[in-house]
Amino acid sequence: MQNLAPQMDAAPIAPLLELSGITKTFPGVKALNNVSLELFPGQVTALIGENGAGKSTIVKVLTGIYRADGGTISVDGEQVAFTSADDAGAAGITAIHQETVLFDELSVAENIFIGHAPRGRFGLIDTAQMNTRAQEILDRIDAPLSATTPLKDLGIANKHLVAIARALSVDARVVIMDEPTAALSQKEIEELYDLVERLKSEGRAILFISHKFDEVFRIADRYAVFRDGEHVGAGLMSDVTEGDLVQLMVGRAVDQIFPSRTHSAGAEVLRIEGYAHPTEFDNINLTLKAGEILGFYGLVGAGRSELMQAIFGITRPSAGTVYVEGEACTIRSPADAIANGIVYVPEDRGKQGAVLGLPIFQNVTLPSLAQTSRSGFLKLAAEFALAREYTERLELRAAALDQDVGNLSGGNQQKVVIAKWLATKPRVIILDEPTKGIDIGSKAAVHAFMAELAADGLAVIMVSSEIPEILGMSDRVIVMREGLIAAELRRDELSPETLVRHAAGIGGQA
Amino acid sequence: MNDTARHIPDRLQSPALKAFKSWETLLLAVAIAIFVTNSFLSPYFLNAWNLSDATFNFTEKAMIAFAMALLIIAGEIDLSVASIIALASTAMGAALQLDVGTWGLVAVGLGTGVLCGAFNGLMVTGLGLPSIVVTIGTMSLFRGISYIVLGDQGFRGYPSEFSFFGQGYVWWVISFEFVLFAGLAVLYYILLHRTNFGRAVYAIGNNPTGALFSGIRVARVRFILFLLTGLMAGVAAVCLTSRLGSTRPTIALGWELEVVTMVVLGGVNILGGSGSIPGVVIAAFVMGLVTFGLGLLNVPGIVMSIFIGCLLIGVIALPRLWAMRRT
Amino acid sequence: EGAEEAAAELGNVEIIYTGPTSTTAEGQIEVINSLIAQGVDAIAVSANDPDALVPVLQRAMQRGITVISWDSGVAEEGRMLHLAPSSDALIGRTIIQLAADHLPDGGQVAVLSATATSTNQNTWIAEMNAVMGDYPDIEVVATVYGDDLADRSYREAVGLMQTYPDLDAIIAPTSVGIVAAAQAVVDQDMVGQVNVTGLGLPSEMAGAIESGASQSFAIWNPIDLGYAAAMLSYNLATEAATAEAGATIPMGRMGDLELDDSTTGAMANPFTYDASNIEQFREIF
Amino acid sequence: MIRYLKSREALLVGVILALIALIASRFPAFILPSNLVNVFTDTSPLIILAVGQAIVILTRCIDLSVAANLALTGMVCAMLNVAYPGLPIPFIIAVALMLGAVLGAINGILVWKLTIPPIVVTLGTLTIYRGIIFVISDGAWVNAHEMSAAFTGFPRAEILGLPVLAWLAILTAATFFVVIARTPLGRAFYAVGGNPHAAVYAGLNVGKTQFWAFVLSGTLAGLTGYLWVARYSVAYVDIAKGFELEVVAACVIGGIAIAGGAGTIMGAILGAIFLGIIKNALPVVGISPFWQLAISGAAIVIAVAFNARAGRAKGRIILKRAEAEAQA
Ligand SMILES: Nc1ncnc2c1ncn2[C@@H]1O[C@H](COP(=O)(O)OP(=O)(O)OP(=O)(O)O)[C@@H](O)[C@H]1O
Ligand SMILES: Nc1ncnc2c1ncn2[C@@H]1O[C@H](COP(=O)(O)OP(=O)(O)OP(=O)(O)O)[C@@H](O)[C@H]1O
Ligand SMILES: [Mg+2]
Ligand SMILES: [Mg+2]
Repeated sequence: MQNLAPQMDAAPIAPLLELSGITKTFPGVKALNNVSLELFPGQVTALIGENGAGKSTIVKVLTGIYRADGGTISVDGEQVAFTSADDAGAAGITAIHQETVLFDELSVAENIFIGHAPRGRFGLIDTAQMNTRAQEILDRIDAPLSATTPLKDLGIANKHLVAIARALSVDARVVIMDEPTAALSQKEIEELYDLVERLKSEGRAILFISHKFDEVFRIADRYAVFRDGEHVGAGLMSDVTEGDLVQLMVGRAVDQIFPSRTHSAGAEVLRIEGYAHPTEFDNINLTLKAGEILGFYGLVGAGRSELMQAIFGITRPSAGTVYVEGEACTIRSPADAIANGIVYVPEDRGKQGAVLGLPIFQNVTLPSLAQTSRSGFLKLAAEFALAREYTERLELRAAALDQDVGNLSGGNQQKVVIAKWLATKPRVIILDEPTKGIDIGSKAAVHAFMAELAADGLAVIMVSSEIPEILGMSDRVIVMREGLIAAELRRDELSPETLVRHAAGIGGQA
Repeated sequence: MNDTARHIPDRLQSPALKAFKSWETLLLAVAIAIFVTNSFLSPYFLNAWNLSDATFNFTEKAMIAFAMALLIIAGEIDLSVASIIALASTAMGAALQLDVGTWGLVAVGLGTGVLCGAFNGLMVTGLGLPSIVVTIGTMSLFRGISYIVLGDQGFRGYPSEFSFFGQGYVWWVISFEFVLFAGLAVLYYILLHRTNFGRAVYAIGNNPTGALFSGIRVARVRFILFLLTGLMAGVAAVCLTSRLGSTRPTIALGWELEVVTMVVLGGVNILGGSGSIPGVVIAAFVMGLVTFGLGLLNVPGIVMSIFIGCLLIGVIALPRLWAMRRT
Repeated sequence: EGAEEAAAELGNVEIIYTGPTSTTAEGQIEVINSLIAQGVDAIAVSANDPDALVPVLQRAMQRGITVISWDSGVAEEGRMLHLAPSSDALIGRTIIQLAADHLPDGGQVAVLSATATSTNQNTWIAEMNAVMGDYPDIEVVATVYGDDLADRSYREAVGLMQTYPDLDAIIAPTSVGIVAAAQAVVDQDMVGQVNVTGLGLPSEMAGAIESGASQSFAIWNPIDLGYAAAMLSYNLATEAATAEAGATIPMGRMGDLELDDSTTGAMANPFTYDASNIEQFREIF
Repeated sequence: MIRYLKSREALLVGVILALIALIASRFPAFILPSNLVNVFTDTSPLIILAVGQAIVILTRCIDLSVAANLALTGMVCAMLNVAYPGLPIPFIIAVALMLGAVLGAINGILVWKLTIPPIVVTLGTLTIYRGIIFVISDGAWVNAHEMSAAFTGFPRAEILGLPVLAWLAILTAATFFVVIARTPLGRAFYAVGGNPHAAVYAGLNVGKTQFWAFVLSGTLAGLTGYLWVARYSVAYVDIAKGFELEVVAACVIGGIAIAGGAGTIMGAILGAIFLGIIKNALPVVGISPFWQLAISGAAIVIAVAFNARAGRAKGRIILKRAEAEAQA
């Protein structure tokens, strides 16, 4: 790799990469609205913004995966246009994407080099050279992996390391990292920081996307903030405080976001005893009262979703009992769970939550068809009525009830999913990352609605990885780690530090 | 947040307008065009008896196509239907040797169909196998059993009442098969478009995981769909056996692809999630009219198949080409 | 071709020659339906399946259409008469005789048939078995089916030679099978050890006779058969004759057809071809 | 090493050896080298087609038109030979490869540019290609005696005791091992079928890769078309009818995942050999040919059921205890 001589001292450096006026719309969402961004050689620019602010979208525009509706991209002052990920690579831009986009059936080395493998005789892939070079890159980032292992044998964290290695396999001048530390352990994160330092010293421009302020302050030289698809601020890290950034990100003070509520827990609605699963979780006990919001915190991969899906009847536990209003019930399928008044708003909205190809009203009535039909025959009028009742209550923004859900924005899709469950008149509602990928306005609406539900006497479980959300909404919090309950905390015991400690397993005491 | 709840209308456009812009309308236009062309090209076409005879070219296949349409909308496929006909027909022939009466024969035929469907359904839902693979296997297996039983022999000598199902007329030129076809079309229309079950079929075809997470018993619905398809193959077996008055292991050879062609031509998305029974009904007529019309012109059958092949690709390609031109 | 010749001779006859999408009974029914619809005067059919066509042909007869079957027959109730290319008994005897001619000391023979459902093949084989008593030294070791597909027949022939290393002759009463079997014998280097015989066309079998894979084979003249079928249809349709047991119906230059109790008549004896006359006929058919 | 022994391919080799042993125990003649050569030669067309089909299935497509392509190309070769008996065989082979590629490319274009589902495309072209044979041949057969000796002799000619047909199957297999393992396109087949979404991120063109899969499958079908017609010395509309499903069955038995992205060329070849042995052994073992269809059907059903069990994805393990146990 050549060394692009560091020119930190040369006073006003020219940006290596310059975006201006970029706009990108999806059906129902203006993901990017006239944004600009500058990246400088030998500097780390942190891009921050709430979920759904458009950070990943700009990465995809920059790497040729999406084509922007408008705006320009210039590298070294020269305007460029990308039509595929290949073009971006050729222009010296590489990225570690937020999703791990890899191939299970190929080896680690092939994953790293697919699309630009070293060629040998007759233009054939030089497997030996490819493996050696892959191993070199892996060693450079201290990844404990062999280049020849099939990818399918790796865990999520190791897969993420492969994705990082892939980004480094091209000699790029611009390196983009979209939440690279989300799936990594502390040790791996430290190694990643070292790597970033090294890339910096080689004169590369780095775009670093993260939700973690500590790391942003630790490694970034500059910042850029997006809010709701718009560029709302940029500058030097040294000029700002954490509070300033938060203010920029959300556009208002943090504590205003959450609805104030008076907690008045009623009778016990749900009790779970000795829930266990051979590989996912063990020894789970919990109780939930009417009108209560129980937060579930944990690091990504702690097994919260698995547990909730078992309660909802998707997977079968190996031991344990669920009591609803004191009565033991057997739950073998989601249909059983719904019959018992337990409903689940999954975290993967597009795949699990909504049926995107069906119209809104059909999505809403899907679990309540018994209500809106007579002896198995549909009654369209009743369906529309039920759908209207709940979608209007949730202030859904849609052109008509027979519009496909796939055409709605993320937040509105989430509202359809919630409406669907409320229409079944549940006793317990489980919300898994309810505001993931939802714009700020909708987020507040979802929170307000959650509070309303609890006030109406519904028992709510809220799984979330966002500490502010957990702090702002829960009456009680269960922290999970590696499939076990690490702690149960009352509202007065809650603080960001305790949550993180329990979730990471460092020292039980608060 | 505003206090007055925003009103969301039920529909963006009226159902009539939507129906007018639909695939079915396009297909109906094609069918009418073929009908008119045929009447001009052949003097024998517009004759009640001839048209009635022509319906036999598609009625049995269409019966299976109805159930297949549901199956394909739900994201599955059954390539073994023609083999189920062979096996069901063989079972009826075997029952005939045991002096089973007409209704007994019908029961045996339908029962065999259901059993075969259940076998496919179990393999797919129980073991979680892709249906295309399973039914490529059972396609050989079912017809293979028929070969084992019959070898180079055939069954014949079905009772004369039995011949009603495939050769009988209910009124004037209206054959029993045609009445059955029409009746089943209505039943399947109601099942798919007017019941909770039909809604579940669409949901599963669109997003099986989402349907499961919405409390739909996905495996059960899929299993029932395989049963239904088997049953319809059994019904077709009764009609066809009655029409031929005999059973050979080669009966209905190659029908699976014709049935799938009919379903796809009817506007059912082969990847699942969309399609309608009226579409399939019109497609059945289109295929029947094309083969009969070309037959009257003494076009060899194999040349007709070119026509059907082009029709299949053409009707799907044209809207896409059109969309490409406009962008 | 033969039918066209008859049409030319009769002057006022139009021949429609057509076939189905696929060689299945259902396909033939579709074709017959369209012929009925066109109001033809006569249908002469060579059936894929003796029983399956009966209902539709009965309907044709109800609508006043003359129906005869030829070559591969339809069950009695489905046609007025059946024109067999030759008498089944004669063919049965001919095919075993052809094999026996070259096996003075007896030996093992196997039969390679077409599809398991083809009527004529089965009848001939049955007739052949009926006269096996006359050939005490010859043993029929197996009957296999090549489905009238070249590859299948070829494979079955190879299988026969492997299963029965002492096999002396393969009888293939099908023009596809006999060619494939002869090819297999050549490929397996069994010329001289295994003699292929049966029914085949001189044009296709000339090579096999030359190579010695086949000593001799027999066939009737397909042109004559088409001609006879057309003549018979004409005579029945014009009500110049009626088809009933024992009747004699003229078929132009082919003489008269005599119907037996099952209203079946045989056109002529099969003719045997060998090295002495193959050159003369290979160009003809 | 253990990985290889436990692989699906090794298992299939075991099953094939067991099958051969079983047949040989009653019919020793079956394992005579000459007979095994025969069985392999007989299976060669299936092997060549299975290799092409495997590639198509790897990219999440299916090609139901291979048999029709084979028949059409075969007919064109035969008619060329009849019309110009002097044409050299290499020229005929070049025509076969090219025509096959063009027919495959038609499928590929429809899949790539119009994004019509492959099963619909190939269902349509299947009937169209067959129909075209009828149109160009007028339904007539081309028989052995009309073909030149060189034309029919080529696949039969023996090199080192093995007919050219068998050598071509081996050559095809070898070539495609290299293509799959060592060319960017070969790796792209896996990537595109395994995770089309991620393929876009890797800069691969999904539709174009699928297009090339169809072209390769078509080319191999074309080659087989000539070989088939020459070997069986006959060409007519219905040759190899229904063979497409046998080819798919070979792939499925060989462990090519119908959902794309998983499986090996070796697996497909072994699947073809497995079917070939069953087909050839039945007449030898003396089982009535009427059993053949049911037996191969049962073999497919059992094989897929088995593959499904073996290939069930290992879940992610959260509990440390369970993880430790799993690794022990
Ligand atoms: N392919 C798509 N189709 C439709 N909408 C999309 C698509 N991709 C992103 N969006 C929407 O665009 C907006 C911006 O999404 P983006 O993924 O860029 O957010 P982000 O800032 O990366 O959030 P996070 O921090 O959660 O990763 C969101 O509202 C999202 O729902
Ligand atoms: N080994 C793995 N392979 C692929 N994906 C994985 C793996 N491990 C975890 N994931 C993905 O990471 C995400 C988080 O895992 P999971 O949902 O189990 O964690 P969780 O504790 O429930 O946390 P969260 O509520 O944040 O999802 C899921 O989308 C899961 O599919
Ligand atoms: Mg993102
Ligand atoms: Mg989760």
